Amino acid sequence: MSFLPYAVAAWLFLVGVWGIVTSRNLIHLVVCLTVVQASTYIVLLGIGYRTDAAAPIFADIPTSTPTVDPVVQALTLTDVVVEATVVALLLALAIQAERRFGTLDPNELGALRG
Amino acid sequence: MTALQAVLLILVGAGGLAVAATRDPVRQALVASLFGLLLGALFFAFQAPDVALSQIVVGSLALPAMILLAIARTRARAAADRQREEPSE
Amino acid sequence: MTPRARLAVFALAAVGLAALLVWGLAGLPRFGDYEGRYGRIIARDTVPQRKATDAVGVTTFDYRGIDTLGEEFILLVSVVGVMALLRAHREETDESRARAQELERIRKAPLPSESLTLLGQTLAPIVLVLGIYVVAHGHLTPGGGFQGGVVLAAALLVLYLTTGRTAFRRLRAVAAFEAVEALGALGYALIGVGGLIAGAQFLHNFIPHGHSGLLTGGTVPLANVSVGFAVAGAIATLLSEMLDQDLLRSRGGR
Amino acid sequence: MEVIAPLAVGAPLMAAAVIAATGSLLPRLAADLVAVAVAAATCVLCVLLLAQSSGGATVVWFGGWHPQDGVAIGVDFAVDGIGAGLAAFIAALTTAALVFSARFLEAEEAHLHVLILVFAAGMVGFCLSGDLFNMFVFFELASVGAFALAGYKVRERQAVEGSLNFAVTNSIGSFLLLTGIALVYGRTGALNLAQAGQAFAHAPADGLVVVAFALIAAGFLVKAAIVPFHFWLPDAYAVALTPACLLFSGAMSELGLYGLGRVYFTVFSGPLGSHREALEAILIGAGVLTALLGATMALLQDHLKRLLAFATVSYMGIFLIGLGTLGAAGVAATAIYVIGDGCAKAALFACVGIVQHRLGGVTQRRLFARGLRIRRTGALFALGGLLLASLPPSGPFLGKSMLDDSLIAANYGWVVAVVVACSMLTGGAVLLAAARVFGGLGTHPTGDRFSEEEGGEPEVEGSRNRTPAVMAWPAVALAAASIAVGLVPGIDRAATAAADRFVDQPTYAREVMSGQRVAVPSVSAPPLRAIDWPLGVASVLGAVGVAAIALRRSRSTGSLAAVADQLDRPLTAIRALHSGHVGDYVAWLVAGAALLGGLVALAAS
Repeated sequence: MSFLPYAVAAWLFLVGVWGIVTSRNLIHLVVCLTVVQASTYIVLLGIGYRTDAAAPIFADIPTSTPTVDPVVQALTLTDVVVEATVVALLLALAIQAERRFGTLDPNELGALRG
Repeated sequence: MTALQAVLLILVGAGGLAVAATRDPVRQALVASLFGLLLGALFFAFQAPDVALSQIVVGSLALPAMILLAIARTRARAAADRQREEPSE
Repeated sequence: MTPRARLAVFALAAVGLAALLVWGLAGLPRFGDYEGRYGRIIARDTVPQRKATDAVGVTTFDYRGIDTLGEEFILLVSVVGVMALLRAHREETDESRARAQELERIRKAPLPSESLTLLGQTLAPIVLVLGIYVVAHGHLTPGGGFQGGVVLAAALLVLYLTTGRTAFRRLRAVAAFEAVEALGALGYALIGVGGLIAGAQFLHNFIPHGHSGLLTGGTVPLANVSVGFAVAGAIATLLSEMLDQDLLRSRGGR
Repeated sequence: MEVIAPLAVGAPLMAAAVIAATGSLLPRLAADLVAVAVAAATCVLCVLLLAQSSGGATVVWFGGWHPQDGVAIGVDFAVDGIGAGLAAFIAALTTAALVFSARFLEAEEAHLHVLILVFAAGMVGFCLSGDLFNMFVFFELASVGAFALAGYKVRERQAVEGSLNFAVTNSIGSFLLLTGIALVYGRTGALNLAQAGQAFAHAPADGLVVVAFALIAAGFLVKAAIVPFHFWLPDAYAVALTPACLLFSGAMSELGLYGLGRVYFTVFSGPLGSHREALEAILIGAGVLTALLGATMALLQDHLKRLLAFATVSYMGIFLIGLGTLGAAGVAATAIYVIGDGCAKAALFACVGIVQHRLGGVTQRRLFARGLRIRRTGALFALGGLLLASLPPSGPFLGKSMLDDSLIAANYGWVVAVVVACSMLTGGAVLLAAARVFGGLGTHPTGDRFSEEEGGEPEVEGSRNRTPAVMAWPAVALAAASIAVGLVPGIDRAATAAADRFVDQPTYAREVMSGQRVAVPSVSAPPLRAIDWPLGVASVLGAVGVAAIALRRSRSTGSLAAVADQLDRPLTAIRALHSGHVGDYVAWLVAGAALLGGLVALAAS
């Protein structure tokens, strides 16, 4: 049972990549990438979790309260923002791809070969 | 691990599959928004409220909005092309 | 490769990667048993050292502030990148005539109805205040520059959508959003330089840390505000870059 | 107070923010001047750091958060000779690229300046950082800038497709890298390289260590375009704006290998050091495969930028061979080779940029014999080919010779043959193109089923009848720099001393964690072996020979043609694998990661 978070993370990684490999639509492909990235959030936050500990925010709790790891949360925050930016860029590229090729299907792009 | 965490984890796992398996982009954007909410809920359950808030505003609002706008843009263009091919004026 | 061959390669590889991930992740401490000292030191020291109460916010903006500097500029580069990538839509020569017609049509199009404008003008200040609140309390409670910044972006967009969008205003608005983002990122970097000017290291927290309440954490709230600007500007630019063209097109197509 | 290292990253970032904020208000010339001045200043700062590095690593703790009780609280820059040297090289290339782009049409609203400056700052930060997650952040900063630069010419279909392939594959690589970093943090509680290295120093190579290393290595090798992670590179480099190409092929790919070396030596050399020989075999094997594939593909290309992109792939393989010896001699050789070869490739890309401006094309079939009227560019291009073939006594020659020597010393003598063959083939590919385009030799090449679409959209404003000075001078300067690297007295000694420190985990950890600078002892670099000079001459002659044979191939009959026909089918199959399909590339990427993990697991068992 305690392996569940990591199993879910590995599952999300593979499911997301499966979606990318089999995608027939670039926008669909980009969204699948966010699933892959979600796997990294779960790994990071799962590592820093401590049973029965509080969130690392001492607004209403005494400073001696055991808390979960604040570092991984800071890292995940950064990670979330990185996701948004990469997705925005990829969406802009997908829009241009549709414009240049008249399709969003990766199977029909193919201006680059060999 | 609490029961809530376990349930949310399983839901997130299923949600990820649903996002990847939904091939129609518009429906996928909505599923992805729901997936973002589930992730946010999971992060609350992991005692990470800062990340949860971020995930909710980015993953279930800003990103789906961008995705829908991108879809609308590509579709509008396709529609405009069709119109150009069948001149109505 | 044919789709079938691609799937076969992937399936084989995925089995291997899954085995690898499971093997590696199994070496981690059991879920819930993490005992790393780094996080515990930070959780212990945040309040005594900085008087602020959100250890995550203080980690993001003080202990590991340089990561956030990089992140602000990731936002900047993606905003500039998206604008550069979508610019051809604006300039395409074979479309310039159609484009001029569209602009003309939009200029003549009626402004949003009064009730919509009223709704926006009521809604925007509320969202704006909410965003400012979330940003301002980032060092105390969950939330901060990122979360509040996205909320602020929503407010900016509501204002922009409901108070009319002539082509002229649109160009101005996007340029302003981009400038807000760049100035936010610049502000964060200048906080870092402030540490140098104060005679200490880059990103040194050179402002008195206060005792309790909003005016604690030294530079942390200031960093939160810069990030709030940067994120609000970035998200507003990204959304309006994608949004406006779409409106133009569906109007033009009708 | 340490000012130089933070400003080396901060200055270009702040300049970029100012340019972005002023946007269209800023006159073009002002944006050019600011960007070039800041890039040059960054280069000076990095050179100062390099000069300091002989006295030991420069360690900066941001925010003044020094380690407490052996735990790093904050994030540090730990600048040693290799890191500072690579950063200085990046800043110098950036300066050249910005000068080169001064006449580019598509720089309205100064977007191009912002992208290049931020991209460069990300790469410099990556070189200086001493923290795993901070390295990831700067890696992403550089990557996102690079995605935008690769797709900058949005009107060309190939640019859009190449940039998409680049962004999707490299993002997945980043997630692998981040997962590996998370594993290290979960085990050691440290993100700091030095602290994690101390925690791992006496640890066994168990599952977590093996997988963490494999994931981090896979993430970096995607950027370094090592087979089978390499597919995206030719797609992206062949279509990017020329100034971006200078930076991509000269510096960005190399960063992946730098990251791999940095993380291996500071963090993983403890647990994996006892399995070093098997690990060497894996890395050198992958390097050999990459070098051969890149060189072969380069020879088959019609598109000049794609040709240079595959030459880059080949050289990434050669550099991985150098790093793969996992010793100081190999690292020193690679460091010099990277700079010598990076300048040469950047000069070649600059030449193609000039060709594109003057002749309006980038494929050999279109440009055949049309380069006769730009002989000076042709001469420079051919010189670049000779440099790739390690023309003595240039920088690439010195690097290659040191690499050959280190391979012989590490009992990998047979790999020397691969290195020589690849420098012959890549140099030959460039000379072949030079002969066709600038000399009109051989027969007019025709397209085949792999032929690229022509993407010669004009990039530069101004008359097509002359080459702007801002384009010509960077090209000349880069080629001159490539030669000069081989002539600077004592450069081999300095590189060897810096490499000794680069591979020294205990000293690195001590300098970072206890703040004690340890001066780098001066060493004497072993003199080149007697065989190096004949090998250098042989590879230059070989390159000329390869070009000559390829020129004659269509006319020749007899045994040579028969051999060529035999090769035709396997070559076609290999070329067909480079399908341009992002799904294919991702499938190969996952396969590569799984394979690498399996091999490292075998090595550590």
